[in-house]
Amino acid sequence: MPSTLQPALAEHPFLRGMTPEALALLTGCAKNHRFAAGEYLATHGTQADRCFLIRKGRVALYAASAAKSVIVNTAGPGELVGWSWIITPYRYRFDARATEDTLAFDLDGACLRQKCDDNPALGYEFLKRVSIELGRRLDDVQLRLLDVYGEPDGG
Amino acid sequence: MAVEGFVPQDGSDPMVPEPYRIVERRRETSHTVTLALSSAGEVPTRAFQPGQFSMLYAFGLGEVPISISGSTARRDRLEYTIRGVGAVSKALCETPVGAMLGVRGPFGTAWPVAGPENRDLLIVAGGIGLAPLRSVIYQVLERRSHFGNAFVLIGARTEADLLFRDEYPRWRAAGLDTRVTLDAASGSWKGSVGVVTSLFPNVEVRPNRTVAMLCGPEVMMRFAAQALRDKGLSPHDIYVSMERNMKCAVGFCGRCQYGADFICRDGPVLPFGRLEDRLVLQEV
Amino acid sequence: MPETGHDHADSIDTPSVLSAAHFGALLQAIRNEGYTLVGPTVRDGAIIYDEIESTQDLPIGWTDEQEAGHYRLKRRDDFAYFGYVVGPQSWKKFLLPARRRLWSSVRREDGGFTIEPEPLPERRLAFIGVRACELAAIRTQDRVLMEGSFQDPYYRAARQGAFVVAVNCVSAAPTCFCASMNTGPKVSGGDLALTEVVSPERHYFLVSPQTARGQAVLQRVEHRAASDEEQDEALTHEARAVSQMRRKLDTEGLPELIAAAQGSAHWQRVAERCLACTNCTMVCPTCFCSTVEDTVDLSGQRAERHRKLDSCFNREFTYLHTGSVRESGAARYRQWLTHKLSTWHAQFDSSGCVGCGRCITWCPVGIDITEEAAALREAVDQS
Amino acid sequence: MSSRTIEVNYLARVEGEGALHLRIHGDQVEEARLKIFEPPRFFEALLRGRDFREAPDITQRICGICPVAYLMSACHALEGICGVQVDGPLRELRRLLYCGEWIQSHALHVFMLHAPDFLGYQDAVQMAKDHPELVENALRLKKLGNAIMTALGGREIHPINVKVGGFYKTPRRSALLALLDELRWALDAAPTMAQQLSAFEFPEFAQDYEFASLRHDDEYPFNEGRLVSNRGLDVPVSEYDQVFVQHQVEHSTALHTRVAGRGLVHLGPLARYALNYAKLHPQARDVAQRAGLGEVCRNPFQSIVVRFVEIVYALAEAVRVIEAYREPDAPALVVEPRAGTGYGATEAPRGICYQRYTIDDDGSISASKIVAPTSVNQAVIERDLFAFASERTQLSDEALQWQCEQAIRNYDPCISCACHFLRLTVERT
Amino acid sequence: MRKKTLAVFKFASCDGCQLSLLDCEDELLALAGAIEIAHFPEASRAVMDGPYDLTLVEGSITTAHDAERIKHVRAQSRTLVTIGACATAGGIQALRNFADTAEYLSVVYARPDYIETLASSTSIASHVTVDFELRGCPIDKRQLLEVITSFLHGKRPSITDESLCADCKRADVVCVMVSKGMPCLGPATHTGCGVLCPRHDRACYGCFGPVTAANTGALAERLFQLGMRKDGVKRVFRSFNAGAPAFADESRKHE
Repeated sequence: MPSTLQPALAEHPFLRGMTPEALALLTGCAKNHRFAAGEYLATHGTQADRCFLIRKGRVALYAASAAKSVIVNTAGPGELVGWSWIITPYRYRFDARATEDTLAFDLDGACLRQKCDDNPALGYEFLKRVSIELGRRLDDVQLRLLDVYGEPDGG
Repeated sequence: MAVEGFVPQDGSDPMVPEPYRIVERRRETSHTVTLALSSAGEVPTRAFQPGQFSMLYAFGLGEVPISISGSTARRDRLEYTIRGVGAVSKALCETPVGAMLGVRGPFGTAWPVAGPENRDLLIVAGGIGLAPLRSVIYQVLERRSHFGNAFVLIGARTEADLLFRDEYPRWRAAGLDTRVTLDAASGSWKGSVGVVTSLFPNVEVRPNRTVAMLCGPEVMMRFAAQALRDKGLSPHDIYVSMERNMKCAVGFCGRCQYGADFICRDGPVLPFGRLEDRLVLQEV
Repeated sequence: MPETGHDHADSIDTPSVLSAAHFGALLQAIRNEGYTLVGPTVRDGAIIYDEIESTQDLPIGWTDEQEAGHYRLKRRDDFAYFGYVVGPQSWKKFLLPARRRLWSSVRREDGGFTIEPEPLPERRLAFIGVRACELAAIRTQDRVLMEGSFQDPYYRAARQGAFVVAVNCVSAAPTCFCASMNTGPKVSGGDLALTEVVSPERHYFLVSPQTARGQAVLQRVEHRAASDEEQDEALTHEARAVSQMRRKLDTEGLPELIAAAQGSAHWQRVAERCLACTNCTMVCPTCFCSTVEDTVDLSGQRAERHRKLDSCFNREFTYLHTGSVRESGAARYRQWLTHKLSTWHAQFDSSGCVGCGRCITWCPVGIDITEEAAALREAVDQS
Repeated sequence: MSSRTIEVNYLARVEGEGALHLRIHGDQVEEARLKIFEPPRFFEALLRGRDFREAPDITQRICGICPVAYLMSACHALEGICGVQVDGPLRELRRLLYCGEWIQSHALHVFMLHAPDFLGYQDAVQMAKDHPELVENALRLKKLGNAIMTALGGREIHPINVKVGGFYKTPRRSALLALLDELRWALDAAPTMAQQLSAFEFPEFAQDYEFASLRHDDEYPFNEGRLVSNRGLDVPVSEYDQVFVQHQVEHSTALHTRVAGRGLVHLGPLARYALNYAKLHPQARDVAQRAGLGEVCRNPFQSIVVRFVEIVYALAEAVRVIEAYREPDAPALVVEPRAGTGYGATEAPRGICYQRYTIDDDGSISASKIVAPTSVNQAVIERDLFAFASERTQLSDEALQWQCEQAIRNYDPCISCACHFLRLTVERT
Repeated sequence: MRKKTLAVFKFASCDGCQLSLLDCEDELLALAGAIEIAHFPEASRAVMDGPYDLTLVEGSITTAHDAERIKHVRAQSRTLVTIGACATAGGIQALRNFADTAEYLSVVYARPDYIETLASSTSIASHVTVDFELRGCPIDKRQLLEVITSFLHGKRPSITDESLCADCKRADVVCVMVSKGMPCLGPATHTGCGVLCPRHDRACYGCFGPVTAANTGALAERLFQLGMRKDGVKRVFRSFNAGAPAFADESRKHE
């Protein structure tokens, strides 16, 4: 089955431009996954053994406490959900949950790590792409830290 | 692009407000109100262009610059969406229908709505910044076929802070791709969370035919403009609406100076390309 | 730049000589035209501009000793009428008053209110003793307040009503640098241009009418054509001002240079000395920044709006609801100097500085715009 | 035996805060105390090490109502040390400044603080509803006093224009002449106002006081004179410390004063009036006579009238000074410091304000003593209260309380000066 | 509409600032018409219980009792405005903050044990939240009226945070520092007094306290150049607003 996924993987914005060789390696770790609205993709604190490339739908990342859960970020088509698999101690930092019916590539983290370890060129390329995503998220968090829209009573 | 706002032709003092009456008052959010004003004096209600602002005077309390948020088609009224942050704006928010306010203006430059046919529009609004862009949206709705793709990207602090929310379906129905993202959302929110730039990845921008109009907090506009440049937009096709302390609105008081521009007179709408050098400096 | 509303004299003939003894008659002739005289007079240890009645009110025999952060009134050893350079005040005192009511408003019974604009000045003023740098400053403010899309009606009325007696500087203070700004010391403009010649032997004014109305006023006073010798002597006096001028501001490429220096560490070095006290802006003859104050009475029935001169050195000047844009002293000094020497050009096609040196003299800690501009030049050159 | 407790936490319409404690057993008053809890501000301590030129600015901060008294006493004490005598127009201007203070302070007390007691109002604002003209005239008079203060001192509270040796800048003659119209109005209005005041109902309460004040050969006392009393005291100001002995009592942050070897001493308008009647301007004497005052008044409740007589004096004196005023050549004499001790006493509206300074050669203050008139009067007030309440124990708590307050207000106590915080407790057992 | 209520409370002070209210001779009756004077012992026996809409607080905190009392006052006040240098900066009595208070007591009182006092004199804002601080020793009565009027109408008071110099220039007062060499605190001092001292040929002594972000260091340097000695510079920053941090810090540099 994996070989049928490769063309679709190649189209995903996160992987766009990767060499066929690299894609072939990744394809071995990938499968299609449908999540119904409300279904969890990942749970805070558990072993981060997967990551997802969203194709359709939307996924929200939650920071949850007993009293309430707050959405800290969302990811839509073309975006990556999950990088904890590449960073020790390989545990999810948030809850990830589909807010609508979502279609994603489901990549096996352990498999990816192995491929990246075996093939540093692939590993570097993959890490660069994850880093862009990380940088974007950091910008986002920084901007929101500024609370730029301001407290209405702040004046 | 530079348009003249109201200029008294009789040489009278531009610092003297004209009397306007509140004809409609609508609460938008807990801290935001839209007032519709009509002239109560001898001069008919003044015309404006999207992006311009007026100085609104609450009797005895003072004056604040407020962007016009209504439709240019309504010649009988000027609409202002006001967020109550200071003494004057809070008082304005609480002024009832029928009461009188002093109005000076409209002043300042306008959004470049007029221009070549079939241009793509990218309207990016953060918080209260949607107010002056609504006038643009209304013009686009009237002449939708004159434009190519049209996106309205809206960032807000929370769901409760979304402005003009009941209008979005109408905008969408008329072919404006209207998207929303929040800074903070509860678990029940189904939409996007993140700053307004987080909506960009899924927006197809065609560099040579797109004009972008940005209004929101300065830091948001700076990030958004930068992200649009990364998407290939020329800094001269990105317009921002700047905010500075204003007292006179006519270039006399010097308070709103930003580099070589007085925001009241040379702005508030300015091409990003003109400001790029300054935006990277602190405390200009 | 034409003088507002009045043609130049048909021909500028040979200058005339007005003896010092007849200067009072000239003042009287101007008064007879319906002008109120304002000019230099001694008060509180300085030469200031105020209403004057006659020659007796002039600072006869006084001069000013100036250095950075230092001003002293000194006795001269003669009886010159205009034997000083410039004092703390400029003519903007009359054209752009420090505080002025713009309008007043009264609530009506129906909840509305009426707004009554403040009447325009009725007095026409004659400015006696305007220096070249000050003429340049007035023209600079004209462009801001009178020649844009909007006009300040008060300024316009006061300006157009004013009769200007310009006086050439025959000496320069150590703080002067008008020559390098191309604004002086020789006057061009006004209605009458005078050069005062004082020597142990004689005391006279060389008078050149600059406008028809200047000519007309001169005609009413006893005067005669100047001899070559008298003209030469006046020229010698004028040349003295140039040769005395010690300070210089290198304007070569200055707007671009200041623009390039925006990120310089030098601003912080100035800020360590700068008191942000606003004095430089308040004494500057071109600074025009202002604020608006709205007031209301106890009953809430009467309201007023006032305009008062303000300064970019005040923190509140750039206050937005999130705080002041220019919070640091360095940013505020940078704004002031940058506007004066750089962005003013883009806005109004001239420098915002006329080289009068007031900001140097009246800075309590003696910060010197010419030194700071030079330091910035050096900083940029080295980077 | 019946026992009652009345408590008033703050005595109103006095400057500063204090309390009255009254213990009544049956129909016997056992204890009457004027408590002064005003937090101490340590002026004598904080003056040490300051330059002598700073003293007038600092000491006037003791009191916002009578700053002139403090800065004047300081100036005189320090000029004494440095061997400087301020004379001529500068001395006259100082008198004028004092006129301003007396007019504003007395007008404040007579009409705003004291008169409501006689007419049965809580305050002057309420009184204004029924007696608008009285209050409007009072405010006009007070404003006039403040205008004089402002013309000379720059502002009405804590004037900035006075220094050791004179003034920083003397006023233009024209600026003072501008005050004359209003002064003349006040003098014209005075007889009517005096009539209103003398028509008040005064409790019979004449007491046998030792009155003390300054006395000057030629003038009703402001800045200078000898310390005199109706019991034979007659000494120079420098002997103040020998004749007036201060001691501290537990219930007060203000120090009490007695005449050495004798009893209590009463300072203020009644004392000045009794000891200097002959020096009053005819207009003031005329007002006094019309108001039915003799040459001595021993009923402190009538101090309101005496105070008004002093207002009239100050008005007439101000007219005299202004009409004669010629701008002096220099605003102040040159004062060079030299080591020594100096004494200053001037007549604050409430009585003698005494100060003593010791300075070093370089002008640094090494020691000082400041005695506010209210602290001297404090014991007299307590004795008055004891006597006054003893005759009125039959009154209801409320009536007794108000009358006792009124008895205190007879002294226009400036507790801010004396120290402050007035709370009235009546304990009946 | 119910009239808003006004209360005046006093802590350690000279009474001058609250007297400013009574010194508004022209406006006093109109003021009493516009606002209910609910608690003002200096002027009235009638005392209404709180809460009060507008409370003016004069004086500084110098005793443990007052440190408690101010909390109660705050709790009773919807808007609390401090008036004067004592309330905003501790007043002249804050000089004790730089000295030994026990020793101070012994200078003035023979029996210091009768007196209860704190070792410091502090501003009201260092104890409770303050809504607005009106500066001055004493305050300027026009500014006080502006504060009360603004409060009544929901306006921001037109009281600018700028140096005395700005108003000196607007008033055409010649700079005494530059033209006479007087060591003047004006450049670092909050305006509001009406430029009284320079008008009277006198250098500003800072009775309105420091302007925000005052560059006291550079000013002190200049005072030295004008001939002031170290002790003088210390004392000039250590007077009626000695407790204001900007002045306190600068004065400590010259100990």
